[in-house]
Amino acid sequence: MSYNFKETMNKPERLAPGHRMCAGCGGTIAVRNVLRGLHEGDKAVIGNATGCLEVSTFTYPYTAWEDSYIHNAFENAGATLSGVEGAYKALKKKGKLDATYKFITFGGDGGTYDIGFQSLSGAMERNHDMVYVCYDNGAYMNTGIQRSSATPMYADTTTTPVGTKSSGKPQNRKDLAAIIASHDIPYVAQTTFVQNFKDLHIKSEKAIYTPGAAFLNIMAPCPRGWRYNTPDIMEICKLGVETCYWPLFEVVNGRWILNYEPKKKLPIEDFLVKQGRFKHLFRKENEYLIEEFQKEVDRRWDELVWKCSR
Amino acid sequence: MRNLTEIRWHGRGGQGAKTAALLLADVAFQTGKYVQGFPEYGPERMGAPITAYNRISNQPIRVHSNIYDPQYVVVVDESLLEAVDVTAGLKKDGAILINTRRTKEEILPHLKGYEGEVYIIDAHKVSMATMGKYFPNTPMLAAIVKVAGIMEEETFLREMQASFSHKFAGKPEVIEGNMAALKMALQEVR
Amino acid sequence: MAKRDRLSGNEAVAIALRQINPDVFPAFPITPSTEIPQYFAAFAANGQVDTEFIPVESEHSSMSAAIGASAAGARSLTATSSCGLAYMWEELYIAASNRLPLALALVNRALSGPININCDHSDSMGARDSGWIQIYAENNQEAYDNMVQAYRISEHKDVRLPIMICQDGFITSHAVENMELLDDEEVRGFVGEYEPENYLLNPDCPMAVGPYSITDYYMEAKRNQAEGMKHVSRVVLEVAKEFAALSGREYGLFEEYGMEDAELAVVMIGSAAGTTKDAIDRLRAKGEKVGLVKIRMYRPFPAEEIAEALSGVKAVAVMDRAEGYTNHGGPLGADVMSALYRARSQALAVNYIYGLGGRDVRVEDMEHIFAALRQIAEDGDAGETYRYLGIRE
Amino acid sequence: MAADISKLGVKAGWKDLTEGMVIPGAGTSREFNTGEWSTDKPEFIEEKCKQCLLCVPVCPDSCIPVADYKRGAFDYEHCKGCGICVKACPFGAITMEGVN
Repeated sequence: MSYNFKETMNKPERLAPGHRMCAGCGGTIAVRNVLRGLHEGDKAVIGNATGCLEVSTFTYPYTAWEDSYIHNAFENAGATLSGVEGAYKALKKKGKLDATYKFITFGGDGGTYDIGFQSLSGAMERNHDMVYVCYDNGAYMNTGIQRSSATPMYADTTTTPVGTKSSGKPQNRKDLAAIIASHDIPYVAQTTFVQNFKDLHIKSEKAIYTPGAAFLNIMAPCPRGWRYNTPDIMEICKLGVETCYWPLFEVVNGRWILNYEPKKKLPIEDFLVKQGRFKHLFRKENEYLIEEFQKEVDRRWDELVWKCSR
Repeated sequence: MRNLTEIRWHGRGGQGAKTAALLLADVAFQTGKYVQGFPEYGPERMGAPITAYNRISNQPIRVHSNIYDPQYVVVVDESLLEAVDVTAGLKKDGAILINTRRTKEEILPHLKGYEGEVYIIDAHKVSMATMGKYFPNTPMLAAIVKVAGIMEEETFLREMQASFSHKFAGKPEVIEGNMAALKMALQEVR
Repeated sequence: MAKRDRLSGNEAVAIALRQINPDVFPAFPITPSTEIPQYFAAFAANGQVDTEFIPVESEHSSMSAAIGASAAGARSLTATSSCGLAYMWEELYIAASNRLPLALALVNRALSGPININCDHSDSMGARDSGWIQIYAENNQEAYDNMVQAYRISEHKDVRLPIMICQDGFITSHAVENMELLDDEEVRGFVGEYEPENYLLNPDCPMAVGPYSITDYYMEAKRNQAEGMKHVSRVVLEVAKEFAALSGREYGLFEEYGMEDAELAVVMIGSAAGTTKDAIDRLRAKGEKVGLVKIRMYRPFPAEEIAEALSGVKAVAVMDRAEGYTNHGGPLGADVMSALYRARSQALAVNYIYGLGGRDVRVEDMEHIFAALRQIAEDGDAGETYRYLGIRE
Repeated sequence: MAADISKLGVKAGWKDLTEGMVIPGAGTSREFNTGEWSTDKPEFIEEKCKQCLLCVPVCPDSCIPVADYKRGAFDYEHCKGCGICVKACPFGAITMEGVN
């Protein structure tokens, strides 16, 4: 698969304007660019877990989707698309359908890491020919910035508020991409908005066109929940990658591949300082928390490098 | 034969009492009867006492309750005589059939004064002699067919041959053993 | 040509499904419905159907996948019992509000807790207001026949609503009984091809399903959904008529037994109705004017027709195989009594809770109910209207 | 076959709603104007544009149309004025008040 940025940009738009996501939303940036992975002429059915994306892109009677779209509930996007893909196989088998369809489902981290985890795990284990895309903004943004198991340590959320006895979320975030990779499915990748989207575009196309189950974990910043200056989204994503907080990697048929290694790994402060949800870490008395955060980033990065070097 | 025959089976999970009840329903169905065969379900596993039922009639059967006043009781495992009130509700003009190595005289004191007819069969002996393994349900099925006069022996054997041939199509030795067990059981029950 | 057979209720439903050859069947095991997907998986494994059988990881997912498949344009279904139905609760509402034709083979079992695997109707009764059509069976024959008729009702263009085909756990699901099967070709001809109007996999027109609805639309959306329910009775009867022509077996919204001149009647659902018929025969032999209304279609509820059927009775006992915790009875009791009230009935009505968690119902129990009704009619007073059958005090 | 959503305004009666609230068709959100959500809008300075298209993928609102490998004018009917594109342009061809 040769990659050409301008060709990718010249493809027809598959997410129409007029949806009601926030100005500067990272979620729809993720969606638009994942859908660029579809080949022209191929049809798709898009699934979607309940969340910001769903309530904003299909507010009756306005759908922003140019493809067939199904929202079912919060916790079952994996199972719902399993059924749609099953229907495709059945109709093909019975000679009732000629067209080629691809199956892509989107969920936020709430619908993916947490309440939809079982449904996702089941769909992946059954190896349905579909891509599950998590646009990970690290909290339940739709309901007002509550913590999820994707929320990074020490983040200030409405259910892990910073207080006199609390420094934000006490726990680490779940490493979902690794968990899904442990399902031994054909393709797992993690990416975000860097390198002019080359990494994301290539991984999306691979995920969509790899037969069997595929999972994409995309860091998609939320200006409201992360409390940063909206136009800075690309810079934040870059810092996520350059600090090794959000590494770019793939797991292809069980083989771990590191896609990018910063020439000079930046300190985690550079990523945290841009975001209001970590503001409390920059008080003098909380410096040790940043050290803790850095230790965890380092530990995970080392483990990833080790996995990818095998 | 009376219009409605009601049979209650007592066995232990894993001995095939439920299967025997379903087989009895099956074979009676083949002779044009209306049948019911159903187990009483619980969470029990291997070894626990279980109950199964049969209704066999010339008329359609509509009742969906368990059987409380059976005409016949089949006890697939004699150790149940102590554990379960096997003669509960059993009609005086009915009969109880027990799988035992003991004699009728030895068994009678364990039947709580039951006044009806008592039949015994050593299903262990029959099973080991014919199949080389202990499957009490096959001999017990033949025995109850005879005791309750469900059908002619010939018809019964013919139907069972057909049923086994269908069920164990690729295993002629299994069919042979089972058929031998049925035939021997018809002789052995007393 | 009809074929005589003897099958368990689960086997009968599985055979109906094999004959229908649906497109997608996601399933998760739960006692006592487990055998249905088991039998079906064997049919799929042996190429007797070309269904996509999807063994999912939970009931929530089985219903979710069935919804996805139905929206995609496939004929789909699942099977479950008890807690499995409870686990798919949210999805029941979604299937109905999306107006998706879809079948659920429900084998009724008590809901936890305490955990219990035996029959009562607490599972489906709880789902009675979810927007599903509910059809119940007395015996294996009816479970089979109802399954064969299910898609014709569910997919009808005036209906397009999911349908629950219910039978009593263990009592019919695991009991072998005589019945008649239709030929495979007859069933396929009767059920016909599924031709949805809008569906996800329509290459000519994409579709979006499952919107967010702002308040401005929500109430109208619900009214629009209710419209589908209004056509169900007519369609059920039309389909039953065609089915009778094929099978010789007649079905209505409910069955009346001994109701022509009945003064005392029982209204009930499910397998205990057969037991009640035996009790009625015994009492009629003694000259008592007793009868039964056995409800086949519980949702939508044929209120006017039932009130009409009960118009001549002096006393009626409505039998609920589920608690309602209303302090005044169960769901069927509430429905029947409200139907009687609307019809300005003078009948004295009582509501019994019975048969919970597999508690057996004997012919004698039903004779006891009629005896109680006789007393009520003589006294001209219903007395306590919220009663339990055979409860130990 | 596609739904005529012009008939599905908030005053529509229940009989007029689509069955099951499905929308046959696609992209009907174009009829919904999100451009009024903000007053600040990015300005496209065509002379400075090198048609690198780097602004295109960063738009959360699909408001930078591309045809024949060239970007066109902003879709102000839907642009919410987030300003991400301003920072994505390496050539200063997009400006917006308050965004550098």
